[in-house]
This record gives sequence, structure tokens and C-alpha cells, in this order.
Amino acid sequence: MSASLERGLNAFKGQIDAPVAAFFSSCVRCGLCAEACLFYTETDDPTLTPIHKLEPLRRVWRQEYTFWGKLAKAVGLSKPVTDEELTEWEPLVYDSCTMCGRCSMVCPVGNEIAYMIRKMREGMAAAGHAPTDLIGATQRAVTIGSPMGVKLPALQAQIRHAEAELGFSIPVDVEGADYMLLLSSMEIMNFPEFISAIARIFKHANVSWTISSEAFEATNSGIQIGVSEIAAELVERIVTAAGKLKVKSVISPECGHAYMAIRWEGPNLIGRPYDFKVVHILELLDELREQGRLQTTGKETQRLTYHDPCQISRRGGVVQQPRNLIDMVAGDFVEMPETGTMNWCCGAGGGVSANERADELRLQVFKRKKKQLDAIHPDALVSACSNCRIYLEDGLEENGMDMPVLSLTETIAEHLAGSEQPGSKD
Amino acid sequence: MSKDETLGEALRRQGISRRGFLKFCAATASMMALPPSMVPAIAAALEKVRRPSVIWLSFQECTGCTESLTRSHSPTVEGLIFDTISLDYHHTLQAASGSAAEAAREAAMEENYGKYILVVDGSIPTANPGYSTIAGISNQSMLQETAKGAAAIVSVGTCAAYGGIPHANPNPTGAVSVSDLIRDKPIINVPGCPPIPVVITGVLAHFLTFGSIPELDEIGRPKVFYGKSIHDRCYRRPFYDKGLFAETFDDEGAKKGWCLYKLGCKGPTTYNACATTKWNEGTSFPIEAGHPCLGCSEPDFWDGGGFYKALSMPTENIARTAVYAIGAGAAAGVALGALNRMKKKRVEKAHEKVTINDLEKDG
Amino acid sequence: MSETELLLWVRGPALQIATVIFLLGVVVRLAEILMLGRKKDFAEARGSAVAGGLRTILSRTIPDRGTLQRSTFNVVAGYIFHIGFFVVLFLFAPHILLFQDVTGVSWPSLPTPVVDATAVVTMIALLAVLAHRLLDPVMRFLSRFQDYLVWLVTILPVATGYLAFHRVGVAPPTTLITVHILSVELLMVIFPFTKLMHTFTLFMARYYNGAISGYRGVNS
Amino acid sequence: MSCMTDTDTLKAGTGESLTHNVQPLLHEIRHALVKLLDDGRNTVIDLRSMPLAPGEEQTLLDELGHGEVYARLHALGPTEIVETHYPGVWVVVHSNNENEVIGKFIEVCDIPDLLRSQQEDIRQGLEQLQAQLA
Repeated sequence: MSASLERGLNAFKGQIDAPVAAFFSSCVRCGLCAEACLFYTETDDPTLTPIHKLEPLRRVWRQEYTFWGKLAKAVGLSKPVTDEELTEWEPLVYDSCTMCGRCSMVCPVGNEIAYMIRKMREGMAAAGHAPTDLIGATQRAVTIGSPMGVKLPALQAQIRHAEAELGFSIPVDVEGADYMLLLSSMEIMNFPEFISAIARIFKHANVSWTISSEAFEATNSGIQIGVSEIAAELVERIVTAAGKLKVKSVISPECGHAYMAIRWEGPNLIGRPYDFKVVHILELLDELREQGRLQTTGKETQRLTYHDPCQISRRGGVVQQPRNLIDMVAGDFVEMPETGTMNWCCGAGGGVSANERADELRLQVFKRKKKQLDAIHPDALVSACSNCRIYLEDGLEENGMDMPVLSLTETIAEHLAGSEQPGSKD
Repeated sequence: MSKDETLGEALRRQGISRRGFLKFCAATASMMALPPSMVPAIAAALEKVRRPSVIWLSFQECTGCTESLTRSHSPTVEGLIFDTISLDYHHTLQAASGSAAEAAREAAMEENYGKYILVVDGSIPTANPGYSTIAGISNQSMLQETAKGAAAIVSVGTCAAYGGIPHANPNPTGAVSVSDLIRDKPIINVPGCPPIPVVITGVLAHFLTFGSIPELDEIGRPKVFYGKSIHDRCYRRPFYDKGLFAETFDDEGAKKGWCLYKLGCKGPTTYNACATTKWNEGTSFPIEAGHPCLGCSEPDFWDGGGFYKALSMPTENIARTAVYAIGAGAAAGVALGALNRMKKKRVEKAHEKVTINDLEKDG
Repeated sequence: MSETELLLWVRGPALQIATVIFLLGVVVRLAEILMLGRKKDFAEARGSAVAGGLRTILSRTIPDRGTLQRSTFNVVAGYIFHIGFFVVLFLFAPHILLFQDVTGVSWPSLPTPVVDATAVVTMIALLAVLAHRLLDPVMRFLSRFQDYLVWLVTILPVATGYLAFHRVGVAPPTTLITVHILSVELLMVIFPFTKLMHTFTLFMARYYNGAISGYRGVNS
Repeated sequence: MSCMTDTDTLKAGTGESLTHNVQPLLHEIRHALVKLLDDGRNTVIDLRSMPLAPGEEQTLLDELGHGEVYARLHALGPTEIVETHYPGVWVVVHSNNENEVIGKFIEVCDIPDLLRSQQEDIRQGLEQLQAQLA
């Protein structure tokens, strides 16, 4: 056995806990999870059935933690998991699963399949079976500080640009601020308007905030590739910065997995609770709305719908807040069929977008989103994850659909009461 | 009645008219559970029958079977059948006793070697031959000796057929059935505790009429009488089908004559003619009298898990076993679980920190 | 061994053996699962894990609308055979007597014709489920030997019970009853070693699922 | 038949036909009558082979009623032969010398065989008469 395989199998064993054992014990192979997964519904490929993606992990569980499995392994009836097998499973675990967790909502016996995929990736990565692109992104995240290679000067340039546009300064490294804003590389590179939108809203609502020059990156490649130690290291940077700036809260931006990483996984990765709060930007905006600190004027006349980013709604619990916020600015809001916690994934989460090998498949499964949109014909699509937005745009373009994809935060910013509309849409 | 006389001649000599004979044949057909259309054939056969010699041996028994057969004081049709046989040995009924009785048996055996019918009631002890002897002869050797020259053996009653009550747990006498000891003779089992009298005579009538043994089921019982279960012919069956059960012996259901399944009725697994032939000249049978069938015509009926225990109930104490099994399971489970936890600890210790330089596969 | 002796054996010693294997096996497996444990969650809770877990134990019984629409057959046939199996198992008078004998607890039975009809419907649903397993590409792909074995072992008690109740002439009634009880004992014996365990573990699985979601304020 | 009071209660309590064998039996009798008329074939039904509930036999006999002929003969005990309300349908009850019923039949025929004088008996009777006249 190679050292990497041994490391991987060891990681599998370490990941198996009572829930995993209960889930594998309960599966009756009814196949209902297939119908909940866009990678199956849009390909009709049975190998993409969610529970099947976990087969090597199931075998490890059986062989290591059940009496009969141990017996079967001892007498050679049950063969150990091999490198070849993991090679075969790599695309199933990384390319055709976004860990969106829709299957986890559907399984009649209650199996949390996404929870297990997350764990399986720990073993896959340790065994050297992570996709090359994800390995690259992770290495960049650790060495450069951003999976996309965004460095501080790039952020500083965007901040300067925003300040010029806004006419007021954006707080950086302000000690004692209430909130510390994180940003995803995607936002810094592709949607810099987000920074000025936030700045305007916070000015409007009189929020004390700052950006840390030491830990501004919200994304966490570690939880996508499945290496807890790396993920913990990335979280630790934020925790250190938050401590240094003595902020009360850290804001997770419009990015799905970033929220999962910092809000739900973070404390568990570092093995202790935070001494600050983590809020998603939509949570904060809704809180401001409730307190009457967020006032808007005018309504969008176009027909809007909201795409729930999986990690924010289904996996994150921020479901009602975006709807409250949209209601402030939308004249014609319509829900997609199967929405909220049952929304279909854009197809690009969970590291799939960072994995070029999966591009073709990602575009193929976008058909699921197209069907959803075709049922209601919106004029524009609002979301709260820059990764979702980029790949929704990509999919829409691929399908010849002319439909803008908006940021919810930016849309709110455009309707702020008592402020002019600088930099109107172009 | 001399041994050379035919049955027809004997009846005529007794002044019985042809009408009487026909009536006798009709009753015999009914007794043998044969369709009435068979009566002419039966009449023709019985007309020419010569009386066979019958030797009746009683072993470990209670004489209930003989009682069942002979409960009547005046001639009956069943009785008439007996008139047509030559009962050469039956130690309860015969006048002779002691060495005279044994001499009669030996004489009958010699005279009718290969032709006589051997009727047995009672089981045979094998643990110790001294447990039951007749004229100093153990039951087993008397059976083996008498069976040698028999044309056929009729095991009357559940004891002779399957060991019956003496065979019940813990079977102190090592009681066995006739068929456990005799393998080379045709054996007709007429089980029941006691058997229905017309069934005993019906079997003899069949042998008399057709000179052969009737068709038997897999445990040696004539199918005409034992082919259907009590349950299948029970008049209370519709209540079973509807799910209407008496819960106790004095509840509404019992008064309304509902099914006795829950009170332990063994009708569904008991094969006998009680439900149609009934007892006491067709008056009634246990279920009609409100009592569940005990299953007395079946092997091991005495050990069948309790007369008042429904068939679907286990015959042993499952609750206690269940408690032990759960206890043992919990102990074993906790032990195995502890091993798993130790393994997890080992695994976590063996886990080397994965860094960005460890993400490529070896080799 | 005579028919009666065999029946006595299946009602007595065989049932003892089956009970021991069944209960011991089930308890061992449940203990093995539970003792693996869970790590404490350090993230600040938004909702109650316990409430979410308990909620999902119940709520997952009802499929979401999309699944019902996309997999109508699978869901409906699954429902029918599960409900049918439980009705036949727990509401047939002779079965209740068995449970009463072992546990001391009794409850009212359904009229026999209703149980009878349910058994027929259950068998039809089980046959349909098998056909679906063989014809549906996903199910056929996922299925292992065990899935077919478990199917067989599940339908056997229903089918043999039906034959025994109607005393169908394929065998003497006593043999039918014996075979019926044996088929149940077979089910009990393979139970702890197969996916039949989901009967118990699904409560744990649903609880964990609901607890993970409930902690984050999501109803799963 | 000596009826126990228990059985009477049972009959009164149930109030319905238990085995539902009465109607099919009546239909069987109807078939037998058709057969008798068409081909002159006789039918005998042995009531002892039927699983009848308490009271059902009586219901059947009440259903059939009484017709014109009532015969009683003495041969190995009394036998009653009654033509029912339906000509051609006879109820034959054999008893032994102790008046215990030993057979109960329904015969569908012109006349039950047992009522005819039998050849052997006629011959024997003739011999006796001749002997007396001699």
C-alpha cells in the first residue's frame, strides 16, 4: 500500500462517526437521492447517484467498524479499498457533486449524504485523489492568501477605485470597529461594485465596520478539497485578524461556501468557539431593516426571482432574510418552483467551479436551473453568492438566455433612500 | 357364526332381511365416508366376505379406545361389524383369562397365520420391558411376535399410533408407537384420544369390504377420515374468516359461538372427522360444545405448547430469551463499540497533518 | 420428524434461536453505531439540534413535493408495502396473540378480511417494487445481491401467511403454517446483517440529519 | 337427538346460518331433481358428510317440509322414510334398535330402494308361505 493511500484510508477511518454509521446502516438503495441530484437528472447516468459516490467510504465503515465487516475482511470476503478505486471515484466525489445537500433533504431514511461527501473528501485529498485544479487553488490559498491568487495590492486598488466613486473612505484595519467584512476573491476580481454597495449601505445605516488587510479573504479552499488542517489554517487567519482588530462580529460576504466555512465549520476546524459573532451579510441587512436603519425607495419594475445559494439557505439557514430584503425593492417578485431549502444548485459549488475538468458537466447540469427559470420567466435573477452568479451567467449565456444576474446586496444599495444613485447600472 | 360362513349368510341366518342388509350397507358406506353411490358395490362385497380373525393387543393404554368402541350395550351397526369378525383375543373383553387367553391368541395366530388383523391400542415401553407385561411377556416382544403373522396392523388411538400420552415429555417409560417398532407390515393409524368409534369400525369395514387397507396420509392415517382438518370443516370457520373470536370461555363471543382460535383451538392443524361425523351418534363435538380442539389425533398433541395457547403463540418462554439476548447484545455491543473507539483513537494519532505538499498521490 | 413435531420446533426452539440472533444482532449493531459518537459542535447554534432531530424523525415520513412528482411510483409503492406489511404484522389477530404472549401487551385487531386484502395489496406492491428495481436504471445499478435477498425474505412471510390462512392446497395446512413461521424466523435471522436494520437505524439517521440542520436553523 | 340446552342457546344467540351450507344444499337438490326428470338418475346425499352448524340440519329439513308419504320400517332398528313437500325428494333416517340415529340421507328418486320389497325377501317370504300352506 502506498503511503498516500494509507494516509487516505486512515483519514476515512477518522472521519467515520455515529451519524455516518447510522446513515450507511439505513440506506435501502431506493435511488430517490438520484432524482434529487441535478448531476443525475440532467445526465441520466446512474453512477452519479449521490449515495453511490460514497461507496469506498461505506466499505471502510463496514470493514472497520462493524463486527461482520471486520469478520468478512479478516477471511478475505471483503476486499480493501484500492488506489484504482479511488481514482475511479475522484470525479464522482469532486466533479459531479457540489455538496449542495439537496439529496440530504430528500432521503426517506434521513441520510445526510452531503455531510458524508464532505468527510469522504478528507480521505480522498489525503490519499492524493483530489483534482489537480483544486490542489492548485488550495496551494494558492495557503501561500498567496487567495485561491485565485488575489493579493492585498489588488484589493487596495479596488478600494481606491470605490472610494473615488463614492467620495468617502472605506475603513481598513480600523481597530474596535463593530464589524469586520470579509470578501471573496471572486468579488474582489469580478464584482468590485460589491465593495462600494456595502460601503454605501453601512454609511446609510451608520454601521461601524472595517476590512482587515491581513485577513480579507472569505473563501476557504480547505473545506472544498477536504483538508481540515488547511481549512483550519485559513480560518485561523481570520480569527487572528478579528482578535487584533477587536471586532464584535465578522461579516461573511455573498459567497456560499465561505459562509459554511467561517460560520459553521470554522469553530470546529480550530477546535474552539469564537469570541466574536459571524453573520452573513444578508442576516445583517435584514437585521438593519428590522431596526428601521435600512430604508429604500422605489421598486424594480422587472420580474425578479431569487436563487438560493445552497450553502447559505439549505446548508446555512439564511432563507427568510433575502426574501424580506427583496420585498423592499421588488415590484414583481416570483419564486421558482422548488425554492428556498429545496432550490436546485447552480451546479458550480463545492469546488466544481474551480475544477476545469468539470466544466462540460457543469454546463450540462445547468439545464436543471434552466427548467426552473423556464417555468416562471423572470426578467432578472437575484442571488447572494458571487460564485453562483458567475456560473449562472455562464450557463445562461451558454443557453442563449438574456437574463441579468444581480447581487441582492447591490440591488438593495441601488434603492437606498436619501442617496443618489451613483454609478448606475451599465 | 362359523368361520367359513360369509357375512351375507350369517346375517340371513340371524333373520336379518335384505332391507336390513341394505340399511347396514348404507350405514357402513356413511361410516367409511364413502359416497352413497358406492352402496351397491359395498353390498356385493360384504355379501361374500368371510369373517377374519382379529387379535387385539392392549399395551400402555387407558382402555378409553375400547370404551369408545364398545360404549353401547345393544347391537349397533358398529357392533354388527364386530359380529362379522372373529375377535380371538382382547384381554379386556374376552371371557378367557390367564394361560387360556394366551393359548387362544397363539391358536388364532397359528390358524390364521398371514391373514389375521392385529389391532393395537396403547404405546409400547422401551426403557424397561418390565414396565408393562401381559402374562409375563413384555409388550414389545408380544407385539413383535404377534405382528409376524398379521396381514395388517391397525393402531387404534394416539398412543398406539404416535406414542400418545405415555410418550409425552419426559416420557419416563420410553414409550413408542407401533410403527416405531414394526416396519415390515402395513400399519393403519387410527389416532384420536379416543378415536371416533365409527372411524375405528369404518377402517375395519374397509378392510373387510375391500380386503385392502385404505389410502393413507403421510403419517399413516386413512385419508377418508383424516384428509381434512377440523378447521376446514368446522361450522365456526366463518367466524375465523371474519376475525370474530371468543376471548374467554364466558364472554359475548363465546356465547355467540364465535371461533375458539384465541382460546387455543388446534383445529387448524388437526386432522380428524369430528366436525362432520361428530360424537354420540352425531350429536356434537368439542367445538360445538364450546371447547377448543385439543388436537388429539396429532402426534405429540400433549406437548403441543398448551391446550389453551393459541397456535400462533410460541411454545417456549420467548420473553425471557429476549431479555437475555438484549442484555448479551448490549454487553457485546458496548465491548465492540469500545474496540471501535480505541481504533478511532489510534487512527487519530496516526493521522499526519496534511499540508499543501501532501496533496499529490505517491508513486 | 412429523408435521406436528416440526411445527412445535418452529414455534419453540427455532423461535428461540431466531429471537436471540435478531435481538442480539440488532442491539450489537445499534451499540456499534452509537458508540462511534459525535464531536461536539463549537459553532454558535441558530436553532435547536434536538428539536430539529425529533422534527425530522417525523417530517421525513412525508416526501417533498418534487420527489413525489418525479418518483411517484417509487414513493407510492414503497408506502403501500411498508404500511401493508405493518398492518398485516401488527393488526392480524393471531399475530397480536403472539405479541401478547411475549410482551404482555395487546391491542385490537383488524377484521380478518381487511388484513387479507391488505396482504394481497402488499404482495402486489412488493412485486411492483421488485419490477421497478429490475427495470429502473438507477435502482438496478445500485442493487446488490442483498437487495434481492431482502426482498425475497420480506415477501416470503406475507406470501406464506396468505397461503397458510387460505390453506391453499400446495401443501398440508400444518406444513403451510410451519413454513410461514419459518419464513418469519428467516427474516429475523438475516435482519441484523442486512439493510433491514433501517427499520431501527432510520430513526437515528433522521435524527442526526434533522439535528445537523436544526442546529443551523433549517428544517430538513 | 338429545339436544343440550347449550346448543339451544347457541342457536338462539347466533341467529344466522353459520356455514351457509343450507342454500347450496337446496340447490344441489334442485339439480338432482332436474337430473331425475331428464335422465331418471337417482341421487343420494349423506347428511353426515356435511359440516353443518347447530340448527342448520333442522333448517334444511324445515325448508323441505312434509309431503304425502310417511313410511316407517323395521329392519335392524327403525327407519323413517318421508317424502318432503317436493315430490321426488325423500328424507331417510336410519336408527338402530336403541333409536340412535345411525344415518341420515336425502334421496332424490321416484321411490327409495329400501321401500321396495327385495327379491331375496320376496323369495324367502314365498318359501315361508308355501311351507305354511303345505
